[in-house]
Amino acid sequence: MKRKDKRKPGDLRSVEIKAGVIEQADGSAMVKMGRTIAVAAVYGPREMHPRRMRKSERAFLKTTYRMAPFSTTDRCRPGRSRRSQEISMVTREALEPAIFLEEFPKTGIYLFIEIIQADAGTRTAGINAASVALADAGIPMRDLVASVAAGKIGKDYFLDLEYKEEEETAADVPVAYMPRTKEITLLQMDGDLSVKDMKGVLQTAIKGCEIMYEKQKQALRERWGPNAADVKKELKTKTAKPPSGTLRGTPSGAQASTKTEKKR
Amino acid sequence: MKRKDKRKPGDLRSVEIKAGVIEQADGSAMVKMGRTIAVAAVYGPREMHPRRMRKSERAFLKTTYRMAPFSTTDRCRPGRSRRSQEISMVTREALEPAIFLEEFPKTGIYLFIEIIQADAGTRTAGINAASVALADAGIPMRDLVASVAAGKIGKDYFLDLEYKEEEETAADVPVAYMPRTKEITLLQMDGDLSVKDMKGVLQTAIKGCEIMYEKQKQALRERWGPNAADVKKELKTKTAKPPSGTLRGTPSGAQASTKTEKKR
Amino acid sequence: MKRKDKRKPGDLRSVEIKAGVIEQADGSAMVKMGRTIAVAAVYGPREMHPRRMRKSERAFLKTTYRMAPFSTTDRCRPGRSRRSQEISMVTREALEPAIFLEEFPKTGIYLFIEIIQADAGTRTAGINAASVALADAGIPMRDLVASVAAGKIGKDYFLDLEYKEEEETAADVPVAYMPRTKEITLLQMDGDLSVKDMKGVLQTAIKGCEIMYEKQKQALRERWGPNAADVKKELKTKTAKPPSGTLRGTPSGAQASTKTEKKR
Amino acid sequence: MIIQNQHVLNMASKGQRIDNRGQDEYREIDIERNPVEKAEGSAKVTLGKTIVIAGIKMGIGKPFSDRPDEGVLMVNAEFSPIASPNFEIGPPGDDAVELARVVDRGIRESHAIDLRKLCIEKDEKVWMVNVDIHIINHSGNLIDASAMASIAALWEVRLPELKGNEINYDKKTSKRLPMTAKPVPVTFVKMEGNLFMDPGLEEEEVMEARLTVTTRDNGNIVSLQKGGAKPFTQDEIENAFALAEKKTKELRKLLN
Amino acid sequence: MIIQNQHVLNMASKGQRIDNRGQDEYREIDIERNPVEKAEGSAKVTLGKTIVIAGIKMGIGKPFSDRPDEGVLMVNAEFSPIASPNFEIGPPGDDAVELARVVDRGIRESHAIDLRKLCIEKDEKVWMVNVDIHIINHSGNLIDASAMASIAALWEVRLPELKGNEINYDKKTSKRLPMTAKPVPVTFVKMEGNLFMDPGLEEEEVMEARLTVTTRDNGNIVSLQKGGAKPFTQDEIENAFALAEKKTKELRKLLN
Amino acid sequence: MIIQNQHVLNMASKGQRIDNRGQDEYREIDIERNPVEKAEGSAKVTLGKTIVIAGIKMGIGKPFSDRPDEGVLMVNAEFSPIASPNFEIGPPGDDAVELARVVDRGIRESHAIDLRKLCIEKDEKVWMVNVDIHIINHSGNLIDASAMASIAALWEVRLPELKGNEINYDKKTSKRLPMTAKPVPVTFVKMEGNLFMDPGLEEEEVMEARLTVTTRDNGNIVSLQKGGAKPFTQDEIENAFALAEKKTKELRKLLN
Repeated sequence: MKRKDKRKPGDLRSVEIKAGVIEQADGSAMVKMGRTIAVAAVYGPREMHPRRMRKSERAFLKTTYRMAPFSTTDRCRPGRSRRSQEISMVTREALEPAIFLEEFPKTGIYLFIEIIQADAGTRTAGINAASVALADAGIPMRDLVASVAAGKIGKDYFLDLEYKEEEETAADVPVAYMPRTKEITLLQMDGDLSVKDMKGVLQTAIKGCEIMYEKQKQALRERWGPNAADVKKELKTKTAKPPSGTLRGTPSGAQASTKTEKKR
Repeated sequence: MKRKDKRKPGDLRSVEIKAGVIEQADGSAMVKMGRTIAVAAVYGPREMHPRRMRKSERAFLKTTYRMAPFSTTDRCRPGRSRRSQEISMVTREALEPAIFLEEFPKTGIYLFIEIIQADAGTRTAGINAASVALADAGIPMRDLVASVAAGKIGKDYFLDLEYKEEEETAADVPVAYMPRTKEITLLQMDGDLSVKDMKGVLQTAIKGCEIMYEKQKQALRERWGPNAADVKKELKTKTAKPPSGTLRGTPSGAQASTKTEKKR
Repeated sequence: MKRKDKRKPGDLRSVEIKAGVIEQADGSAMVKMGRTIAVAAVYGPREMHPRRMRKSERAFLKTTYRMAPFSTTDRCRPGRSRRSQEISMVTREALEPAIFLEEFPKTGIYLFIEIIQADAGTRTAGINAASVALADAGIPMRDLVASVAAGKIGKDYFLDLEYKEEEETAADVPVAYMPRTKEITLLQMDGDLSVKDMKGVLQTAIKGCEIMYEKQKQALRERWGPNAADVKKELKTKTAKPPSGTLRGTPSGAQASTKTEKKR
Repeated sequence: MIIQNQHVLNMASKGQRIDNRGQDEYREIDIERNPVEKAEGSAKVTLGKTIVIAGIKMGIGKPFSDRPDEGVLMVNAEFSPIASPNFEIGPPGDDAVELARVVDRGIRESHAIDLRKLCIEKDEKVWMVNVDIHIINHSGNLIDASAMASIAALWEVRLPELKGNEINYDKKTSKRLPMTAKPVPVTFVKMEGNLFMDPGLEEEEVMEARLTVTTRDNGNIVSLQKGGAKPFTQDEIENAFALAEKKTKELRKLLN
Repeated sequence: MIIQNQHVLNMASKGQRIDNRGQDEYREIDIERNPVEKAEGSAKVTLGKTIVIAGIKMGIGKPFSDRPDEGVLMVNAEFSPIASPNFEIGPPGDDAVELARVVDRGIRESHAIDLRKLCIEKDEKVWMVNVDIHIINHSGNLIDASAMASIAALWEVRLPELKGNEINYDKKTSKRLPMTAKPVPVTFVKMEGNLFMDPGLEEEEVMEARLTVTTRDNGNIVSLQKGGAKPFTQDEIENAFALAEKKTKELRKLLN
Repeated sequence: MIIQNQHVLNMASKGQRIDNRGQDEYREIDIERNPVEKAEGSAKVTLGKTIVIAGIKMGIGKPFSDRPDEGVLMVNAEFSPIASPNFEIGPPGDDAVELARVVDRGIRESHAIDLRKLCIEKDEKVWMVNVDIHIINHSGNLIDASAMASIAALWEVRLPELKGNEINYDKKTSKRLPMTAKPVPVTFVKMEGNLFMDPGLEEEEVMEARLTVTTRDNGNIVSLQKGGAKPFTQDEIENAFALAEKKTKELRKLLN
């Protein structure tokens, strides 16, 4: 079956990822998936407020997902909605497994995700941006978290649905995944699928996460790798953050696995 | 004059009281007065938040009265209304005189009252439930507080008005009363009564409180008395709370009067 | 050009100022400018809440401007509006330059302005009342702040616009001014003026402030001067506050200038 | 502070008050009519040092569905922070809500306004009467001062002109509200077992219990409200009824 | 507390539970129909010590502009502070919002209510179905208890009489909601790598991850929700699908 | 921090700036048109490191009763916490409210939009113009960046198709807003008695006073806003008028 934008069922929409887009933040990233645009910024680890949310044995990942009023077809009113409250929570839970939170007891890591344009898949775009922003901030991570949704239209499993496809699909299944440990950190589903199809869609989404993962790593290399043009420019104007933490997050980094073994 | 439900003017509606209905709470009770259903739970004494509400010389009885959205004819929106705010306050003031608050300086006793079904007399049902819940929690009390409303229809003083009677009565007079000390802790009135009638209605309400009082004591005996089936069952599964405080609240308890004398 | 109420272009509306109108406050004043009525009260310096707004090197002037619901043509709903929030801020900034805030580090000076009747010029009336209230509270000040708006109707620069004039003026320019140091502490403008006219209107407003200033000083003399009837009456019933701080604020006070030199 | 409180109580135990008033004596009361011209009606009550302004704004709205042919009365009280170091900015606290509701019930239960006459079009359009109570200085007994200011303001109302669905607030007509009664509150506090009318601020701080008795013109009681953390005996309450009946005649004269 | 937590985990690592249940065993479930007569439909679910009441109130309103011919379903959950020392007063917290949204999606995605039949007048007037979930005691697994209470309550609804734009709540008709399905949730937690159904409160406190699988009558999955700060493997999730498929048949019987 | 602040002030006292700009020199300005296709119009302004997006969403609504034949302009600014470690979640703070109101006044007072042409049906139906300002990175001078982004976005608007009372957002027409002017703000700060245009974040932290002068195409002033805790002299203000008049011509070119 053909898709309206001529993608194959297993294709992602066009993806663009850029790390380090917000000067004020400790780490940041912008992710475009088709027309959907998400920006994420990380501040911290720093003192956790309010005090009662402080965890004695680990950092708290304070996560806020929001949509710009002009990001949607109908203007969406600023302020917290029940939808954004839930997405903030599942986004936090999607990322926590990847972070060595125990290295920063009592602190808060503040993660803000803003949707600049919404065209399906905003929570997955937000998680992808957040994951890169956390790495960009030098927060030590077990792995990057990659996120893509999948669905079923007709008899095919379709990856990374766009807005018009969301209306036709038998189900919408956003998944977040850590490719190195092969673990699922986000799984939601709305729709109507047999168990067999459900497994097929899940398998499709996981494959999409693996593709996304490569693009996230590429963006971090462009920002912090030996040939990163930006870094050189940055170094002149401000004290560069050591990207050590980021390296731990990449699967090639031996440091990352050692860390993981030690901590687990 | 006959009442729609065939009660005599001085009759209460059918009353059902059950102590210890909420496992998580330190004390709890359910009260049905006709179709009106109130549930009360007590947590504490425990640390008082926010700090600025802490009283150096006594416990603070933080009282919250609320209605379930489905409790009323028209759905009532969750959240605080001016009515519920006022009832929370007068309920607190109706109960404070009965509690040895001075035994727990700086702490908070948290009292929550939920109206599950509203059919007139919700504040009196709430106070009755709260009083039993406080005793169930082992909070030391001078007496139980009993509460019933009265009114005047035609020439008669009617006790414990139901919803349809509330529309016909010349006045609605909710009263809370401590039978042992013969003191009035709640008195409100809306309507139009001569001073003579006002006295008659007040006298009627007080008699109603005395009847209610016996039913409250009965409920506590069923929960904590020597033959309480529930208690035995409870003892197996969790550490039973010593019901000593409760006993002080019953008029038969010598301990209660001693306490009162010492403290006053 | 004649004005509807027969004032000359450079005339203020009828002005009435009274200091010490609220017994509970540390300082207070009522100002009438035509039909506009503002009341201001000052509490403090006292402990600053919340703590995070405390300034280590000076007092914080917490300023709240509000309108009574019945003060306007259409009832204005109680609670903060964006307009009142902005006016609270510019009012604070209009007054801060006049106060020796550095004498009271870490404290809060609480200033409340209530508009009882709104008929144009409420922010200027509020600043005038606040300034007198601060002096009445004995807060040490470099100078009183006087405030008047000006505009342009036809070819004339008009002082202290009333409600109906506000609809005709080419611009509304509220100004606050410290006459002794000749400094401008508030300047806003809405309208459409050439630079030349803008200068003319500003000059007009400054002249108005100088007139207002004399009336403010007069009100303080009536309250605290040697012939103040009120003070004598006050002294009998409560411990009078030493009006020393106030004196510093008057241009005749040598103490004020010394202070200024030392502090700057 | 504590010494002051003890002093108030010591005097109270002998039936005396720190300002030498009798137990059933009010502080000086002054009622100024229409201090706020922009309101459809207003009144400023000065009760000793306590100052309260009540302002009435009329509006047009839909009736409540269970009273399709009646105007709507809304009473709102704000404890403005200008009036006391203890008042805070924010949504009305317990005391402000109680104050508004007690004033509201006095007006409503005495049928002081004939709300049926405020219906413009059944089910669709009725007058809304907004009573806003503004506390300027809090020196005790806000309930009595606010209730008197509100009823005085209501009697002063001149309705604005109505043009279709819009109110022309700039044109006041000579029409008044359909007023029928002047409910008057009398507030007592109990200190050391004695009852005192019109409590001052220092008395409210130490009072054991509070009772407001609101009566209408014929002496009937239309509203009661007990406050405070201690109880009353039945005798004390019946005694208050009798004392209120007398005092209310005196206070009602101020409203004429 | 920490010793208790460790104990739960030690048993879990051996596939055991502190109340001796099997990994796929629910606590005792009781469903009481219509405990609240004022609601159009209601149900009280007792799941072990957990107690939840769901009440349905019908209303009339405008349809959403993108669904002009469909009734409106709204699910709301409140974690009333009577139910747990950890619940606070205020707007719904993350857990309450997630609970409401998971219940909502189960009902919506299974098309349990045929919303098109709730249209009264296209673009203008449709029935609103308010599902309010009230937690009375929180002893674990609120999702399953709430979803079952909600669907049971919906099946009990008797529509009130409609008169023009007004609902006469005092007259219930014999008409029911156009119900078509009974979606049933099965919630698992993962502890020490093992899966357990129907977590108790002590288990929720130490669980690594949570998964709710909601199926409709034919066994199809209509909603999934993962929770918790740790991941699942693909195998674990597929295993959960299989276990849920079995258990759901048993639970669905309780709703008949 | 304090050393940094002192350094900024030391340079300012000599008329110098830490990034070597002249007193009347802006940082590099880039305006990207329509970065957000879902908005009816949008613009992203990069001013040095400061990044602001303004998006316009059109709606349909009732006019204000005192302007029955005019469309409605609403400007809203959010200091999103992504943009600065000092921004917090919650209702707009003082700075955000001031920002929105200053931008609003510039547009309104210059009559940049002919609101009368946005009336669809008098008294009943007009276009609503929602300007939402979103701060992406805060590196100083949000007012100028936001005002320029807003006016650029307004000039880009393509109205969506109107079908009765509903807007079909998926179909944009070729119709534009009735734009008439390009108001341009110039913001100064005073440090050590000298005036500097386009303050950076480090300069805003130590500035004594701030003045924004907004002019329309013919050079007339349409809006002024003073900020900051210190005063200006009359000379300083008149000097700012003259400097703004010059600079505004340069800035206006960027909007063409």
